Formats: sequence, C-alpha cells, structure tokens
Amino acid sequence: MITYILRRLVAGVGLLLVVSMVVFAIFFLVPRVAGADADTLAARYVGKSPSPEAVAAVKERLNLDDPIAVQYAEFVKGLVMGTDYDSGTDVIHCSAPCFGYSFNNNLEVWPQLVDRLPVTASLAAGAAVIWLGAGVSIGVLSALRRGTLIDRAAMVTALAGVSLPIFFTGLVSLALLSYQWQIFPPGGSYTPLLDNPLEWAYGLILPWLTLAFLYAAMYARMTRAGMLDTMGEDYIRTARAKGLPERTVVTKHGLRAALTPIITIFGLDLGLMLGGAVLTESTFSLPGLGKFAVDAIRANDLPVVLGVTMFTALFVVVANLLVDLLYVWVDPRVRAPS
Amino acid sequence: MTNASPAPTPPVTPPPVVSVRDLRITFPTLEGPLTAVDGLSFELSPGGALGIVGESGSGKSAASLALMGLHRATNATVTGDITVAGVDVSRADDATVRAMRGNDIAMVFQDPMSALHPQYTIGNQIVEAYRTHRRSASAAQARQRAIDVLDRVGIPHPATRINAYPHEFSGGMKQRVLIAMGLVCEPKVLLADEPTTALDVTVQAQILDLLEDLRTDTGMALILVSHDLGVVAGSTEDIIVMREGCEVESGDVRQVLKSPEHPYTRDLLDAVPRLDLSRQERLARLRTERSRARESGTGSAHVTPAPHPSPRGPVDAEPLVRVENLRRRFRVRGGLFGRASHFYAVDGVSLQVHRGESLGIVGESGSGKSTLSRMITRLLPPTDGRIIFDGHDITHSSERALRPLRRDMQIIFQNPYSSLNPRRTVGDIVGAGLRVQGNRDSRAVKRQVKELLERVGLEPDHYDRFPHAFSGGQRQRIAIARALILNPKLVICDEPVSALDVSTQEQVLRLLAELQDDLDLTLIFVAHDLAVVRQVSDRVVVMRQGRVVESGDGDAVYDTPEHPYTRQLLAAVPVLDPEEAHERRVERQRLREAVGDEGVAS
Amino acid sequence: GGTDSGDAAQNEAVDGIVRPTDEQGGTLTFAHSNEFDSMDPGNTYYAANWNFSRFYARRLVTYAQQPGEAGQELVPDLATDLGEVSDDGLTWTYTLKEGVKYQDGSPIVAEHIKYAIARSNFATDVINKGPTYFADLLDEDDYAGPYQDSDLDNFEAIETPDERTIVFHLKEPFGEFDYLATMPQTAPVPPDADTGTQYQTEVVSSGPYQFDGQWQPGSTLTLVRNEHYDPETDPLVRNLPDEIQLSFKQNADDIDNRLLSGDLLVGAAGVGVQTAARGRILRDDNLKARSDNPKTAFLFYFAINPNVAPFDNKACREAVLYGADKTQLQTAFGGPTAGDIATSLLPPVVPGYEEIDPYGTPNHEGDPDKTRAKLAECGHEDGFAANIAYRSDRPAGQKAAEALQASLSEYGITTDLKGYPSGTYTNEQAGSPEFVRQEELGIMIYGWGPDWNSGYGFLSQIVDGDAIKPAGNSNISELDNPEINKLLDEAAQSQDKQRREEIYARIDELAMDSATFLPFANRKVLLYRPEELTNVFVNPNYHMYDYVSLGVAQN
Amino acid sequence: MNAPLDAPESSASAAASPGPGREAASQGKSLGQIAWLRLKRDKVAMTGAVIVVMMCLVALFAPVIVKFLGHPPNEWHQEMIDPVLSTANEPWGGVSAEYLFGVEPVNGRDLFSRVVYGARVSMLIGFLATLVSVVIGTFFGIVAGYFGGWVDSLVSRAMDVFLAFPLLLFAMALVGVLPDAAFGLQGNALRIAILVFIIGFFNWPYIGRIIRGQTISLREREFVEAARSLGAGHLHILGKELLPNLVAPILVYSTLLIPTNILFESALSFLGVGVAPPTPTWGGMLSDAVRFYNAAPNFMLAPGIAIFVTVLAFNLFGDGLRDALDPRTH
Ligand SMILES: Nc1ncnc2c1ncn2[C@@H]1O[C@H](COP(=O)(O)OP(=O)(O)OP(=O)(O)O)[C@@H](O)[C@H]1O
Ligand SMILES: Nc1ncnc2c1ncn2[C@@H]1O[C@H](COP(=O)(O)OP(=O)(O)OP(=O)(O)O)[C@@H](O)[C@H]1O
Ligand SMILES: [Mg+2]
Ligand SMILES: [Mg+2]
Repeated sequence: MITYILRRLVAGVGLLLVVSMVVFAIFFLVPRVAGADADTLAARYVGKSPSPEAVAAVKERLNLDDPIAVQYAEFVKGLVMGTDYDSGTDVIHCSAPCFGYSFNNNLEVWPQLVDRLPVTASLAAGAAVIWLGAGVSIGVLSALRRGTLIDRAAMVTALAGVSLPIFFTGLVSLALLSYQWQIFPPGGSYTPLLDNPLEWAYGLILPWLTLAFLYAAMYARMTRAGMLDTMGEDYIRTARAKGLPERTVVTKHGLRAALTPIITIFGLDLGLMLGGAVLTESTFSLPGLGKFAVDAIRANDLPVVLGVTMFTALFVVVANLLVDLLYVWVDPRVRAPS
Repeated sequence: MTNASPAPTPPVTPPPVVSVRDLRITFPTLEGPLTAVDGLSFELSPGGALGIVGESGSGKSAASLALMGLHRATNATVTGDITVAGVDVSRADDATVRAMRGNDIAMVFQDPMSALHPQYTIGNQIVEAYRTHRRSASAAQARQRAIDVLDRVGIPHPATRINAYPHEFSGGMKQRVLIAMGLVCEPKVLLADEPTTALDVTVQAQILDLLEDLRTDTGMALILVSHDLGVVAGSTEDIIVMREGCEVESGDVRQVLKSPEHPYTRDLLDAVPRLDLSRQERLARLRTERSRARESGTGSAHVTPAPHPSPRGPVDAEPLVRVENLRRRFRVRGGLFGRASHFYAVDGVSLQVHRGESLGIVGESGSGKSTLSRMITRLLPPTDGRIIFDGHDITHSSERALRPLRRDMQIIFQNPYSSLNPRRTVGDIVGAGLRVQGNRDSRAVKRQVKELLERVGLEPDHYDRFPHAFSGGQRQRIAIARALILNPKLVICDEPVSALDVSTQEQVLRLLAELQDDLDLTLIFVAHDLAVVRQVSDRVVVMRQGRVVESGDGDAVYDTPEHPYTRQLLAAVPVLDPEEAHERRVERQRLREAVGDEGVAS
Repeated sequence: GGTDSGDAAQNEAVDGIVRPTDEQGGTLTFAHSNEFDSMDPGNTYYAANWNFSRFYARRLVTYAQQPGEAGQELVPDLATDLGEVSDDGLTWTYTLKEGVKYQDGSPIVAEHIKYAIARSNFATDVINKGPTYFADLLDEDDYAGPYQDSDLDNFEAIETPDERTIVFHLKEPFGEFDYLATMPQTAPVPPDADTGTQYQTEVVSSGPYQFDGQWQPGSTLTLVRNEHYDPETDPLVRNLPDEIQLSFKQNADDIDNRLLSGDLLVGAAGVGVQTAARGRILRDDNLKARSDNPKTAFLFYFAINPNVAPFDNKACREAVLYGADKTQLQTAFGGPTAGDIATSLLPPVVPGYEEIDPYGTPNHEGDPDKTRAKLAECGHEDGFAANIAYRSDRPAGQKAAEALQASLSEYGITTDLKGYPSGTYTNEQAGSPEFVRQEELGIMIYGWGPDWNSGYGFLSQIVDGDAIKPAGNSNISELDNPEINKLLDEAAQSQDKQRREEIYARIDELAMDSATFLPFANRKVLLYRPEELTNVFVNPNYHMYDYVSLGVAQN
Repeated sequence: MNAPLDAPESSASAAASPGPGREAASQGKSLGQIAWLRLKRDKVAMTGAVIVVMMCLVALFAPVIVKFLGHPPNEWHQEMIDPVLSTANEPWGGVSAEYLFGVEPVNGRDLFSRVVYGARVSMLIGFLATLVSVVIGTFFGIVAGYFGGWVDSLVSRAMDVFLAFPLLLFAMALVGVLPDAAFGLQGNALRIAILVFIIGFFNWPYIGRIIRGQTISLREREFVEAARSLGAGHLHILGKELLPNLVAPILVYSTLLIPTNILFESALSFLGVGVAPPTPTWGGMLSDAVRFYNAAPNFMLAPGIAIFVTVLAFNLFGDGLRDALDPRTH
C-alpha cells in the first residue's frame, strides 16, 4: 500500500512538473515568439507610464534577461524552496511554494491564491453536494422507471441542463431572482463561512444552483446509463434470486457498481473546479480563483495566471490520487492483476 | 429420495414441489413478439432430479427464470400456472415471491464469472442471502452458517476464504460459491441453469458430483438445465427435451436416451462427441457417408476421393513443424501493490508435426495450449527454444521475413464471434489474405473467395454480408475459409468448436475432416474436450500447466492412458449412459484422492 | 419622456453642497468594482485613489473644499502656505505646520516628505506605479533612490534645512509646481516604517483616519479614527464618519444596485453607474434628482498615427476626421449622459479652454463631400484599409470603435478591429511605437485626463514630442511638432497663469491641425448619491464626489 | 474469461441468430442500415437532426436569409435607439415585423441578423474544432491502444497532463498571448483558426481516451490476430481492421463534442477572447447583453436561446445516434 501511494505520488509530482513546464513555456515562450521581449515583460510590473529606467531596473531584478531554462529553474526553485525578493527596504523571503509576485499589485501570488480558495471551495463543495445528490437520485429514478414519463421528463431536463451555457443560466437567474424579484442576494455576495454560515449559504445559493444544474444534468445522465448497464448485469439477477427486497438490490448492488466509475469523473470535475469555476465566478462576480485568474489574464498578470493554472493542476492531480486510493477501497478488482 | 432407489414411481406420491402447467413466455422485440417458451408443463417431486435439455435459444433459461418469478417487472409476458413449494408464482404478491426466492428455491446461474457482485466479499454475499430469510440470525451466526456451506461445497479454508472477493477465485470456485449461496437457506429445490457450461471438463465433473452429493445428503430436489445431454444424463432422473420453446420429448432419463422417440432428440444424441469412437472408425464412417451422398448426387461438388495416405507420414522425413523446448514467460502483476513476478505459460514443450498429419493438443483451461499455438504461428514471440517450420527456423524471424511464410500457416480461433471483424463483409474477410499477400486483381480475388465460400458450405452470394448476419457455425465456416484461401500447409485450430452447440460442433468437425481429406492439410487441433480431439487427431499431446505430460498415438492415449492426469481427464468426460456415469463418478472420487485436490484451484 | 422634467434637481451636488452638515458618526462605505493599483500614496496613479487617500495621507498642498470653480483653488495642507518660489523660478520652499503628527503621535518632519518623494520617484525598480514628475523636474542627476542608497543626503535636489522646511531645486522653472505638491507622493512616509512595495499593507497615517491593523490587499480596507489627528491643523473638514470601509472587486452592477437601495454609500472608482443603473436612474425622476452628471476633464479620442500607411498622408487622416459621425460615436459611447461631443483636445473644464472645431461637420454627423474630397486628395478615392485598436475589456470603447468602423465603411474605408487587454494597452500595444508600426495600428482609441486640472497637466503627455517613449507611451499620435514642444516648455516655465492659458489654447489649435487627433467625447459621469450621504459635492479636480468631505446621516 | 470483452457483440449476434439451423432474421442489412432504421424511429433524435440541419443551413445561407428577413448585421440603426438611455425607443427591444428579434441597444443593429450570422461562427468553430479533436484523438487513441507498452504510457500521460489543465483559463490566456498575424492569416481568419486549434487541441484527450479504450478491447479480439496471421502489417490492421470498428464511437462522440465546442466558443466569446467585433457571435452578444439585462432582455434572450436550441439539438441527435449504434440497446 505504501509503495503504491508513493508510486502514485511520484507520478503526480512528475505530472505537475510537466504541467508546470508546459504552462511556463506557454506563458513565457509564446509571448516572446509573438514579439514580446524581456522589456515588455518587465514593463508589466511597472505602472501606467513606465519609464525606461524603471523597466530596466525591474528586468534586472527579476532576471528576465536570463535564458528561459534558467528562468524556469528559478521558478521551480521558488516553488520548492522559496525565493528571496528585494522589496526595496529589505530582502523579503517569499517562502515555498513561491509563485512570485503579481505584476499588478506587487503581492505574493501564493497567499492570494490561498485567500481565494475558500470562495471557490465553498462554491464547489456546495454545488457538488447538490449535483451529486440530485444527479444521482434523478439518474437512478430515471433508470428504474426507464421509458416512463418520469424518465423522459428527467432526461429532457438533463439534456437541457447540459445544453445551457452556464453564464446564460446564471445571468437569467440573476436578472430575475436577484435583481427583478430580489429573492436572492445579488452577484458578488460572499460571506466567509466562519463569519456567518447562514449568510454564506444564502449568498451562494444561486451560484450553487446554477452550477449544480449543469453538473446534476451530466451526472443524472451518467448515473442513468451506469444504472441501466449494471441493472442488466448477472449479479443483479443473482441478488434478486436471493430474495432481496428491490430496494436493497437497487442500492446495495446496482448503485454501488454504477457509482464506481462516476467517482473518477467526480474526482476530476471537483479537482478542476477547485482550480476555479471560471464561468460561474465570473457571472456571479465571486472573488474566487476562477475570477482571480480571469482578471489576471485580462491584465496579462503572468505570475498569477501561472499560479492559478498550477494550483488547478495540483488539485486535479491530488483529486486523481484520492480517487485512485478510493477506488482501491470501493472496487476490489483494482487490486487484482489486470 | 436417493440414487439408490431409481424407481420411477415411488409407492406414495407426495405433492410435487414444483409444478408448471402450460407455461408460455413472450418477449416483445423489434421484429414483433417472440415466444421463447411455448406451453411447457412439468412436475418435480420433492428430492427428485429433472434435466432440461435443448439447444441454445430453446427457452431453457427463460423457463428457469419464470420459476423464480424473475420475469416480474420486465416486459416479458408470462402465462400459465407455476407453483413452487406451495407458492403460486404467477399470482402471489411480490413479498411472497421474494420470501420464496432463495429460501424455497435457489438458483445457480449459467456464468459464474458474472453472477457474483465484484465489489463485495463472497462472505458478505452469502450472509446477505441468509439474513434476508433468517432475520433473527445474528451476524456471527450467519457468518458461521456461510462458513459451513462454503465448507460443504468444498472451498478449502472457508473461514479465511470467506473474506475473499470473487475475482480472487477461479471459475470452478465461483460456481461453488454460487451453489453455497443457493444452499445457505436449505431450499427445497435447487435450480441450476447450465452450471458447468463455462467450465473445464474436470471442473465440470466436480461440480456435477457436488450437486449429486448435495442432493443425496440434503434431500433437495434438483433441476439441471443444460444443452449437453451428457451432463444431464448422469445427474438426473427425468428429462425434458426442448426445442424452440416447446417440449419435444420427456420422461425417464434412461428411457429417453436409450430409445429416443423424437428425431430431434436423436439428432442431439448423435451430435454428442463420443469418446469411445476412434479416429479410424469415425473417418471410415465419414467417407462412406460422403461417397453415398456423391452417388446420390447431393454431396459437395469437386471432391477427389484420393485414398488417404497412411495417417502418420514417413517418420524419417523432415516434419513440417518441429518445436524444441519451447518456453514462454509472462509477467504477472502481483496484485495492486506487489512486485511483478514471472511464470511460464508454456514451459519446455517439444513436439513435431508431420506433413498430412493431424495432431491433437488437449489440456484444461490455462494449460498453455493457445500460447503454444500462437507461438508456433509466431503471433507471439517465444522466450526460449526453437521453432522450425518447413525447414525455416522462424524462432526469431522478423515480421517482414515471416510474411511470405504466413501463406503456409494459418490459424482458426476459438470464438467465431470475435474472430470475425464485425465491420467488414464476408468477402473482405475471406479475401483479406490474398490482398494482404499482394494480390491486387480484385476480380480474381472475388472469384476465388466465392468458390471457397461454396466449398465450406456457404452461399457465394453471402459475399457482401456482414458477419452479424450469420450463426455461430456459419461464422466458423467463414473463419475456416479465411484460413484456407492462401492454401496453407499447416492449419492450427485453436478450439474451433468449443464455443458452438453440440450439433453445430458436429457439422464443423465434419467439414474440417473433409477438408483435410481433400486438401491434404496438416492440422494442429487444440481442444479441451477429449472426445472432440480423439475424433480428429492421429496423435495426441496432453498438456498441463505448460508442460506436455503425455503424448502418443491417439487411440493409445485414450485406451491406455499412462499419466494419472490423463486418466483424470478421461474420467471427467460426461457420458450418456447413466449407469456408466455412476461408475465414473466413483472412479473420479478415487482418482481425485490419488492426484490430490489440485483441480479445485484451477 | 421624463428626461427633461427632473433636470431641476439633477446636478445639485455639482453646483452646491447637498445636505451640508458637520455632524459626526456612522460608517461610510465604499465599494470598488476592481481594486486600486496600490493603497500606498506614493505608488498610485488613480484619480479616485488620489481622492480617497486624503483620508490617511495628507500632502503639502490640497484643493479648497468647495464645489465648482472655487474648488479648483489650491490651499496649503501640511504646509503653512503655498510654495514660495525663488526669483529664478528654480527653488520652491514649503514650511510645515506645527503640531502635525502621525498616527503614533510622532511628529511629521520635512525629511519624511523628502523621503517619500525619493522613494516614489527615484526607486522605480520598486515603486513605479505613480507619475515621476519630481524625478523629471528636480535638479538631480545620479541619485539611485533610498533603497540602493540609504544616505538621504545624496539626494541633493531636495533640502530640509530644518524639521519644518523643505526646499525643492528644479532644473528649469516650473510654474505649476504647487499642483505637484497636491499629489499623494508628497504625503510623508517615515523611513523606518517603509517596507517598499509592501508599504501598502500598513501605511502610516498622517490624516484623520488610519488603517485598522495590517491590511491584506484585496480584502476590505477599514479605516478608523486616528487619535493623533488634530483638525485644527487641517484646512479641510474631513473627519465626519467614525469609520470608513472600502471593499474591492465587487460586481459593478451590484454596486449600483446597492447604491440605489442605500446599502452602499459611494462607488469608489468614481466613474459613475453602469448602463443598467443608468437606465433606471434616468427613467425615474426621484432617482434622477439624486444623481449628478458632471463633466470631467477626461477626453476620449482616436489617435491617428502618422507613421502608419496610409496615414502618413495628412489628407488620409483628414478623410477620417471628416468621415466620422460623432453623434454615432457619442451614442455608442453611452449617449449625452456619458459625454459631450468633443471638438478639440482641451476639455472645457480645463482653465483656458477656448471652443474651436477645426474639423467640424454639419451636426457633427460627418461631411461626405469633404471626406470624399480628402480621399481623392490622398489618392484613395475608393477608400483604403486600416486597423482600429481598442481595449477589448472596455465595452464603451469597443462600441465607439465599432461606430467609427461603421461610419468609415460608408466611404470604403474598411477597418479591422484589434482588441487588446487594457492591462497592457498603454505599455505594450498602443503605447509601443514599434508595435504600432509592426501591427499597423493606424487608428487607436485612447482616453486621457490631466494629472492636475491645467492645460499642462492635460497636454504634456499626449502632444509632447519629447514624451514619446518606446513603451508606455501616451503620445500615441506620435506628434512631434517643434512649435508645440517649444510652447510646452514655455508654459511650464512661465509663472504667469494668463500667459500659460493662452499657450494651452494655441497648442490645442496646433495639435488639432496636425490631424492626428479625432476627439469625440468629453466624458461625463453619472454619479448617484444615496440619501444617507451628507455633505456631498463634486470635486472639480477629481470630477467625482469629494470623498473626504462626506458624512453619514445620523438618525 | 473472454466473455466480457465481446459481450455486447456476441449477445447481439446470439439474439440475431438463435440457432444453427435457423437463418438470421436481419440478414443482409448492415449494422449501419439497422442503426438508421432505429434512428428513424427515434422521434426525439430526428427532431434534433432536423434542427441541426436547419441551423447548418441558416449558417450557410445567412446572407440570403438576412437579405429577405433582416438588415445587414453590422448596419447601425440609431434612429431606433433613444440616445440618452441607449436602448430601443420601442418596447420589447423594438421587436417588430421589420426587426424580428428587436434591435441591439446602443447601435440598433438588427438582432435577428446578428443571431443568424452568429450561427456561422458557432457552427464553423464547433465543426472544425471537433474535427481537430477527432483527428488528433483518434490518431493518438488508436496508436496508444494498439501498440500499448511505452507508446501507450506516453500518450496516456500526455492525456493526463491535458486533462489536468483548466481548459478555459488556458484557452483564454493562450488566445491573449498569441500574435495577431501568423501562418499567412490575419484578423478574424486567424482568430478563428486559433480558436479552432485551441479548442480542438485541448479536447482531444476526451476522444482519445475513448478511442484508446475501444482499441484496447478490439485489439484483444481474435480478428486482429487473424489479420496478423495472414501477414497483414500494422497499417492494414489499424486502417482496415480497427478503424471501421471505431467509426461508430467516433461518430457518436463527434456529434456530442460539437455542442460542447459550440458552448466552449461561446464561453470564450463571453469572456471576451473570442472572435473580434463586429463579427457577431452568440457568446459575444450575451456578454454585451449583460449590461442591458433589465432594459433590453431580448438582447440576452436571442443569442441565449440560439445557443440553447443548437446545442440541445446536437445533443439530442448525438444521444439518439449513440442509442441507435449501440448493439446493447435492442
Ligand atoms: N429479455 C429478452 N428479451 C427478448 N428476447 C429474449 C429475452 N430473453 C431471452 N430472449 C429470447 O428468448 C429465447 C430463449 O432464450 P433462453 O435464454 O431461454 O435460451 P436458452 O435455452 O437458455 O439458451 P442458452 O443455451 O444459449 O442459454 C431466445 O431466442 C432469446 O433470444
Ligand atoms: N498475454 C498474456 N499475459 C499474461 N498471461 C497470459 C497471457 N496470455 C496467456 N496468459 C496466461 O498463460 C496461461 C496459459 O494461457 P493459454 O491461453 O495458452 O491457455 P489455454 O490452454 O489456451 O486455455 P483455454 O482453454 O482457456 O483457452 C494462462 O494462465 C493465461 O492466463
Ligand atoms: Mg440459457
Ligand atoms: Mg485457449
């Protein structure tokens, strides 16, 4: 078990390394190919009207003239060991993991990421609870009532759910529910959970529902397909032949097997979402990682973009790792040689 | 009732434990309603044993499921009366039927591989069955009970194995687990739907023996469903022969087998491969049939009745295939966390095949037969040893160097469903060999393919059809045609008939024999069914765990087997005569004790 | 329908003070749809922040607390008087008031102001977001800034002979130096408390309010009263509320909704309400009465770059000037409440403005005849192709670009729209002459407001040939007219306000004549003042409510 | 234990050909024909198909449609707009016989024409990006599945890397940093090319995984071995034996990927990194419409509903196609 975890960890770290290389290459190499040079990059650190001296000074301080490989090595070193930055008055240590400093506000990227994580996590967690609950139960119901009106209605709704752009549903629901009828608070209302749990939930209901609508639809469809598959398996017949009540057959035997593959997808979805539910956060102006990233991209704030991307990759890798471990637990076959 | 009192009519007739009257099952399909079972009636007295036989699709399973009330809430329409242990299955409410399932009547399913839930331990699944019907039982009691039944069905170390997951068990063990699960509530009837179809002969024999033992010990009644008359013959008292959903014949086993009344029953009986028939006898019979047919002008057209040369080619001549000390290693991952380990699937096999000869290779599942065949055709590179084909050492030849040689060696696979590409037409499939080998003249290819299709008993205008439109037997003919189109010197048949019905099997074997006769083919015939192998091979090689344990002249191996394993294999073959079946059972018991209980783990 | 009837009440805070009071108490809430570049007074270039930071960063000089023209007067803040200039115009001297203290009670000394200017103007590798007028004007050659050279004595252009006197030595005379003294860069920074870029998290207050503990950028900034602030030393009344809260990154529409419902008191960015709220306010007389629609000194224009073909030909540029339909541009930009049609560079609110319309067309709708004539003159009768650059994340600008595209297309001038992120627009695209040439950005939308309300403050960056920079260039028309350059220098050095204003008007004329500017809108903003807000007026220099004057109505 | 691998296929065949003596019922019909028969019977899927075809026609003949039913998409109609409020003079955003969906605020452009023209970009990008994904995904999926070993490991890890990226952010960032003229393209042509490439390129792992899985299970089928034993090379096996079996999943996932890509494009446009204005796109219109949600709801609804209907239609059709091609659903 330990070796397995270690192996997965090493693979995860390797994956992260590759991701970081690709991301780094894209953000530092592609602009150069496109004509930007060390000066323009340095200028991004400088304010509205950069003087050439300021640009040169920044370039010097951030070693932007070094070869890209050296810069990448520095970046990785910063991630692992932290880096020292000259803040002017004294040398400040940007401790690991150091993603550098934002071009925009000169702040360390990492604490800002950590700062925004709770918003995204709240959004993702709440939505996940809703979509898993709703999606799975609707999917199961639909599968069991296959071909009936309930099934058809559920699946049409689900298809509608996956066909609606999330920003559209978000906007319409904001326009109607928040602004027109004022049932829900307007966009951008986020209260930290610990400040006031009720406000927290109230402020997030609409984003939760919007996000959950899309995902619930996807999960309902997946669950339904999975249930239809497993309910046709021989072992379900065996369970029935044992005289088990139908409820046990469906939940203990059918659902358990049908849900197993969904775990993987859920892990990946959640991992990606923790890196920022970009559209939802943009639509509802939630100050989470996704919005942070979008703003950063608009402002060409490379260190932040790099940070969020890496952060997301980290979540995906960790989520995958957890899913793998969970899989060992839920599906004994994984332990067998294939 | 015990097997000591085989009298058909006991003095006092107790009420039947299962009674079925005029059962009719209809499924709605795209092509309209399909009546799978059509007016079936039978009764089973307590402790009795009933066999239901019929070819695939004859409605056996559909009828079995109806007994369990498992068609409820599906789109099947079931009419007629079914009474099981006093429960009127067709009219009782769901709760009553549920209380009956597993408790009064338990079912063992066809495919043990998929009938167990892969995510729960076998203990969990057995305990669940028990506690559903014995609500007062404590967890500990239920667990003890599960251990007991596992022990009863012959699972070694049941107290520890109870925590195993299904995938950690072999097929035979899984089938035992399923039987244990059926037994756990001491049902009055055990319904076994083809419990051995997916298993090896030896394992099959063990399972059948187990069922027989259980019946004697516990006094429960048994319904045994199978397409193999041999399986039913030795284990039941009464028999029903079904065809296309209808009963064609029924009665006492001995009676029906000895003097079948219905022609269909007779056909079924004839098709069962006979272990006691030697190759010479069979060949002779075949030739006379063919010449008779030719005289009456109905046989296949262009057959040269060249008198067959001595079945064994000249011993001194260079053999077509020589295999020396061939080994093949595979890596197995040792579970999820363990290190990978190696094992030899084929471990030092040497053999020779002479021109015009047919060599049979037998052995149970996993003994390395397919691995060996694939190495001989170099579809798989060997780890060690040498392969000499037609004078060329091909052990390490490159794929490019092999290409011209591929014309001369062909292989026919076990599963006619997966060996034909479902997205290519029959013409494409059969003609592929010519095209791959560089024949660009599509007109000529087409003509040749059509000729060959006719030769293997298919219509030439099947050329443009896709494989899914053919039955299993027909598909195997297509596969044979594909193998023959390049006029190969050697054809390896890797269990070409084991996926087929007995009757289809017979047709395909007959075709192969004819072709060998006519085209002077050299055959390697791989099978796990000894009877099949005997009928087509001049020499036989018996394999076990990657090694050859015995080899020699076909008849010699069958008549005077030397190795105990060969004897065990022979003893496991089901026979049609119930008396003989009984004798063999005793013999098996003795052999098992001699060889040890290794069979269980296979 | 109701667009006229409410006019009586609208703009009340432009011309006078609404609900004047000196009642203290309450929490004054601000919200910003984005965030300020930095809360460090030495490191910011946003008018709204120059306005806001007066709560905690007093400067040498500030503006009188009055609406309208009176509010453009300069009054001393930390200094006892406006700057005292030497006869040669090269030395400016200020004296600090007595008894001015930081939040910790320690006295504010002249050296700290010198230090503040040193760090904000000479350490551009660290503090570089604000303007660098001091670095440009002071007579200083090789001072490396306080972070590399900790000996402040090496910074010779500023002298602090005693704790209360600060003397600036200039290279050349600069008549408007007092305006520079209003910039937040002159707010004192105690060297011991300076943490470079991170000073924004714990600014040491010299004003009536101080940060409530260490502030984490991005989170809500709370200001509480500074006990050591002495209102007696302050020419302004700027201590009405008990507490001030400023939250960032709020949804812009949401800010408006909260303003309209009274949940929030001020939109901190000072750019007025969004389109959605604008519709609501203008349709409802009651709401409209509580709104103000002041003109600003912000000009929107298209720069036509004479280094990009075919605009190297003046007639081609003129064709664009005559072809543009400014009414369409105005509507696209947001209509009359968002801006008046502009006819020249200088905004009407800047002193010295004279109305001129050198490329005027009937009803501002464009002049087809002249356009065609100019096209013919420049050798493209059937039009030509060009690019229009705009900031892709500024909807109004984008719509204006589309409007120009639409009106030019009528003359066969086909244009491609090129959007760039506003974050890098000035630094890397429109503001990089090399990039402009490479991508052939012939027409670029741009907006410009003065750093202080004078012609120099407005013009110097956008018409001065000496101001052209390889990156971060604001003179994106790349206008380099020796006469203009000379006039600018003269204006800078002149001590005569009258003369300066004449020069500005002349420069305006000359710049327009170059046909490299297509001004189309003098921005107006639609501000909304919730009823709870007291002491409200529009600051005529920042063109938004005067933040420090505001109070909160107490029940 | 080879049952699970070919279970669907063999069970289908077993049902179709019950016994050795009996001829198969559905003889002669190819699987494609059977699928078509089934598809024709699926009303919902056919509705989807009809809408899809309609939308394609709309995109194709946008100029003609607009000529008869609307005004040029980039023509300004400021006479329709209240200059102070920026919204239409008439109620309902100016919906009338002349302006079927009303006009756009600010500039009075005809929303109907813009929605019609918006279909072009959406469809173009949806289709082309899918093509890119399918080509890359199929190639790598099939190669990884067929060759296995280190090739498979490499491709699978690459897919992991791609799947670990926050796609939208990445696409946004990438669109932002790419040059303005390249590969002999410029302006919107380049923009579209870049979008197609990015969307297509980052979506390939989804299809790649499916193809890889299918290939692995196909590779184990004996017909591949049979082909090898005839002397067929890798190319023949990949192209002639495996690819035809992958057509069904490729087709199904393409039809399901197209709507995803349409959504993706609209999301990028919504976030402001799509095709440059004034070219109308649905996502771009939506993002403009946000500011007028209360004053001009028609501005938001028109493109929103267009996206919804198109994507839904593709999904319905794709779903039906999957069912029709799935041998298990009898
Ligand atoms: N759920 C179903 N829907 C439609 N047709 C069915 C269904 N189940 C079985 N059939 C059909 O009913 C007929 C009888 O099937 P059944 O499974 O009883 O055959 P069997 O005798 O058990 O065959 P085998 O030996 O292959 O198991 C077959 O033609 C089969 O295709
Ligand atoms: N590619 C492979 N990797 C690992 N193990 C393999 C592989 N192929 C075969 N084996 C193992 O080698 C052993 C022999 O397999 P083989 O297929 O030759 O048996 P067989 O005699 O043909 O059995 P059957 O009758 O079931 O077809 C089995 O244990 C099998 O699991
Ligand atoms: Mg069956
Ligand atoms: Mg085999």
